[in-house]
Amino acid sequence: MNQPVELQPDETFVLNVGPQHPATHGVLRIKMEMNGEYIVHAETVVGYIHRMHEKMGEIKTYPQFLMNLSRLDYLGAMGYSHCHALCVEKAAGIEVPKRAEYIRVIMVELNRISSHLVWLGAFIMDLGGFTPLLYTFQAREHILDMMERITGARLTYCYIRFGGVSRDIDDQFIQSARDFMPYMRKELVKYHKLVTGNIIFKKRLIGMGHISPEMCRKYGASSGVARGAGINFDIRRNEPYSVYPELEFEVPVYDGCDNMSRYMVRMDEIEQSLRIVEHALDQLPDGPVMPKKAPKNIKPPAGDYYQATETARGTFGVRLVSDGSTTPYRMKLRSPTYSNMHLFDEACKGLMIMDAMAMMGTLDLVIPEIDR
Amino acid sequence: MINYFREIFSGLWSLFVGMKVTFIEAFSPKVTVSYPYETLKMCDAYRGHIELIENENGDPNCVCCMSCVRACPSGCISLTGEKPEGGKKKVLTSYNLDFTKCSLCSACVEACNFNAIEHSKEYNLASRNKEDFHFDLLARLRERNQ
Amino acid sequence: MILTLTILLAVIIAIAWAAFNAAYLVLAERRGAGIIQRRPGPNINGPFGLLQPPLDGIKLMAKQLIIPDGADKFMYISAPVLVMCPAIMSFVALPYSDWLQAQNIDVGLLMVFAFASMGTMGIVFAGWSSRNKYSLMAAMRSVSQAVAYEIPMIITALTITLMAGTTNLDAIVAQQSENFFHWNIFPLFGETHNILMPFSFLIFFICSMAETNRAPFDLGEAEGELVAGFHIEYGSMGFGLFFMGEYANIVIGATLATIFFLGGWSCPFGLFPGVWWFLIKMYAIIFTIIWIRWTFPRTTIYGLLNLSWKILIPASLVNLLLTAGLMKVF
Amino acid sequence: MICEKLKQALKPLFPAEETIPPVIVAEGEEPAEKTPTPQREAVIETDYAKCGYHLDIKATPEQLVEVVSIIDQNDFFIESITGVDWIEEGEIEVVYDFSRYDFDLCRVVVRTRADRNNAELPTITGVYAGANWHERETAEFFGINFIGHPHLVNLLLPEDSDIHPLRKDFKP
Repeated sequence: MNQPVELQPDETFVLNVGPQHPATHGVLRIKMEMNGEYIVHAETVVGYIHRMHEKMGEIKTYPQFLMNLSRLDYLGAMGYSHCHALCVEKAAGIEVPKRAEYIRVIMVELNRISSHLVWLGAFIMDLGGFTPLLYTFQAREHILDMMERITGARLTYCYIRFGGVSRDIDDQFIQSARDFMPYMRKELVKYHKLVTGNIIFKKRLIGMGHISPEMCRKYGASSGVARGAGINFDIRRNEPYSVYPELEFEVPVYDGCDNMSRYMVRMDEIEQSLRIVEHALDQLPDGPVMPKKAPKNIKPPAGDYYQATETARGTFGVRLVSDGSTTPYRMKLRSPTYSNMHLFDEACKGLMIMDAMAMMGTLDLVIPEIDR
Repeated sequence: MINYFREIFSGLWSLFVGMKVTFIEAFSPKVTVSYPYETLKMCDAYRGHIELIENENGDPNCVCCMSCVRACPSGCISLTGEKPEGGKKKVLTSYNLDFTKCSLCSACVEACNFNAIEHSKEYNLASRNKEDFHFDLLARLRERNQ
Repeated sequence: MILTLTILLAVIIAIAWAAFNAAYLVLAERRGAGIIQRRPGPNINGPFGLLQPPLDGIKLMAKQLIIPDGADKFMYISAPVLVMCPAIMSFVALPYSDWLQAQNIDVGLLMVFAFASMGTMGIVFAGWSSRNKYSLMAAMRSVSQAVAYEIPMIITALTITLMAGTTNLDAIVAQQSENFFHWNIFPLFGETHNILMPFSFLIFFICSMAETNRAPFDLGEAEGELVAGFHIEYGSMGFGLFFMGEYANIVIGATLATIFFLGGWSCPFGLFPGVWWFLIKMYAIIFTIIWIRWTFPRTTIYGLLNLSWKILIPASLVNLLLTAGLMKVF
Repeated sequence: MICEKLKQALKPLFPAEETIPPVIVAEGEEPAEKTPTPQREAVIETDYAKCGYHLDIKATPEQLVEVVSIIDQNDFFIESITGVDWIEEGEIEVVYDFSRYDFDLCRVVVRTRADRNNAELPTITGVYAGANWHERETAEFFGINFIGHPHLVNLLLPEDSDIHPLRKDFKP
């Protein structure tokens, strides 16, 4: 069906997709050289909302820069703060109470579910189905309400502090989180009925948008892109951090290398995140959520530190070069969609524009996170 | 040949399953709030812009220690205070918040050791004019007291 | 003189009916989407939002019609008219009851299909003259889609003609004018005993959705990749006419399905035949179309063409042959 | 395990390793950035729990492509490329991060330095196609010319700007 056609370069035209385009979920531009509906060559142009977070990291003190991390990715903000906090804690040698670490993991995983729900809705909207978006937003609203009660914000949480979290969770939160589990599982069944089984949806996903494991490796792809290509790679398991070794979950891996595999990986991840939250709530220890002597001035010893975590979008890394002062010497933020998006240029060659857009949807793009 | 027909019929069936889902949803209650006509109450933890807290005399708790100014990542707080004649403590004379720069991160409230600032629960802030977001918190405090 | 006036009046009523339906179907669509998505939909202007369509119309008319630089001006302006006019013209031949019909034409069926296929030309005009790559691609898609889906649709209509022995829409309804079992969709006591007729109805239904560029076949205006498709550069009432033309086409499709398969204005139990039965059946079909739109994702262009050339056309041809054979037997 | 394998594979590239007196080895095992002595051992194993990576390779610009090729042959994926401006030493360090997809965890950091005033480095896009954007980003932020890069234009900054904001002497 979707056989790559013999492309004649002299019959091409350039189609400018973006910076404002419904399928790009933000300001992303793709210069596509097209032959009819087939893409001959694509060049992604990013940077429209570049804010130079890395420079801000150099001129702000450690606690001040903590707030910036929530602004990288507006859907999965908690995971990014978590990574940054872990990196600075490692560098400065701050002990985190066990309860705080559990709360962080619960929040990160709830945030991951909400992020995946937005992805699911937006992805199906890319394919032309509008209704699932609103269903996923209904489920997401429960998570946001829960998290708002504790963190005080719905998107940019600023919840994680060096050494712990800003506020303890209460019984009401635990109860609502427990009530959420059966609800979300029921919702997932609904999504599978409405979307996964649908013949139109299947026709558009199965076998489309091939991304091979080798290509993943060359570009450093992570998250659903790598796991959809049969690579069992999840930082939570491969390079355990926080309290993940104590929690039960599986890493979903599909080896179809196509849109369907990447879709199924993320759908299964929602389920695994529910498991993690459930398990973490069971094991939640008592105790403080901030260390007794919360550090005021953070001055990590000079050195080069690296920390990577699995955020909702993939491997997020923070490289911190410290010179022993209150501001970092260099703060590198390695964002996952940056690598995933880079791969698009090569992977979309020979695809029709419809399938290319569907493939872009499976990459789970959040543009502020590419541009930083 | 059988597979061909099976694919057609299973495809058709999947479409009917999907339609059943939306049909059931159509008879479920609404989940939205008609925003300008109904509003929601913000929870206790909600972080709006900051407001000064007053003591029992109606004066602000603030002692002008400047720790909120230092803590702010965006530099949106500016305050001045002076020592009155014969007084010991500094008295706040102005407290300005540039809300256009504020990112509602709560760093100032956490830095405050004197219980002088809190988050308001306001979320209906909109204006065509940038100056409307340069809040004079002291004036707002007096306004509330009246 | 009186005859002329009557025809004029009939034409005006037909236009008004088309415009009314188009405007309020937009509201129905938005309310329907709201109900499915568990939100109210437009409900502020007037009771149940009933004032929304006229207000939308006023807003669209008050806007400036912007013609892109370098566009073919004549084609650009004529395209929306070319979409809307044939749709309205078709209404002239459509019977809504045994007396409610603008003009009883013997070749009514042919006329409706002739005008229906002209709508595609308006889309091609719009896509070509906008001087926009997106709209051009959308226009090309629309053409291939229209070509692919007109064939099974007309073959299915041919089956009906074969059974009725006439192309007069009035007479086609008269053929099935008793209770449920005489309708073409379930012809137990009809001319033939063709058990494939429900499938033939399905083919007709799918084709009429594809012909009117409705989701899941709205390749011509796929907002996911082509932004807004062929009407990307249109604003103001130019866009409004495209919109109304689309909904008028939906009404035509639903009307034809009612006439061909659901017995027109006859009652399922043979009681009180009249225009109300017709409207009930027609709107039931329209609401199914709306329901489908808010459930499914969009197909791909090759999936769409495969569906037509590999499934629908052979199936409709088999159906035609079978009907002809059965008519010879009985 | 894979760390050892990679070290063995890299050995031919850094023959001087054995000749270095043990005093400097001990010095190199400290956080190396404080006093990055040029005599530092080229390949050192670092404390993962402290730094977050296992292997720290210091390569000269001429060795870079070869080192990266060896890393590529050992099935590493590219994680990121970044720069650090050491203004006091007049050098810009470019840091390449590599990691692995399997459970044989080994994070490798390759460091190479270029002169601040005339920063030029070979590109590794021939080895890792995914280095393209990373190198473009590093190039625009630090003003490094990656020789042989197929499309070295600004990625995140505006196309026509020629500022290098992450250099320490950058004044907006």
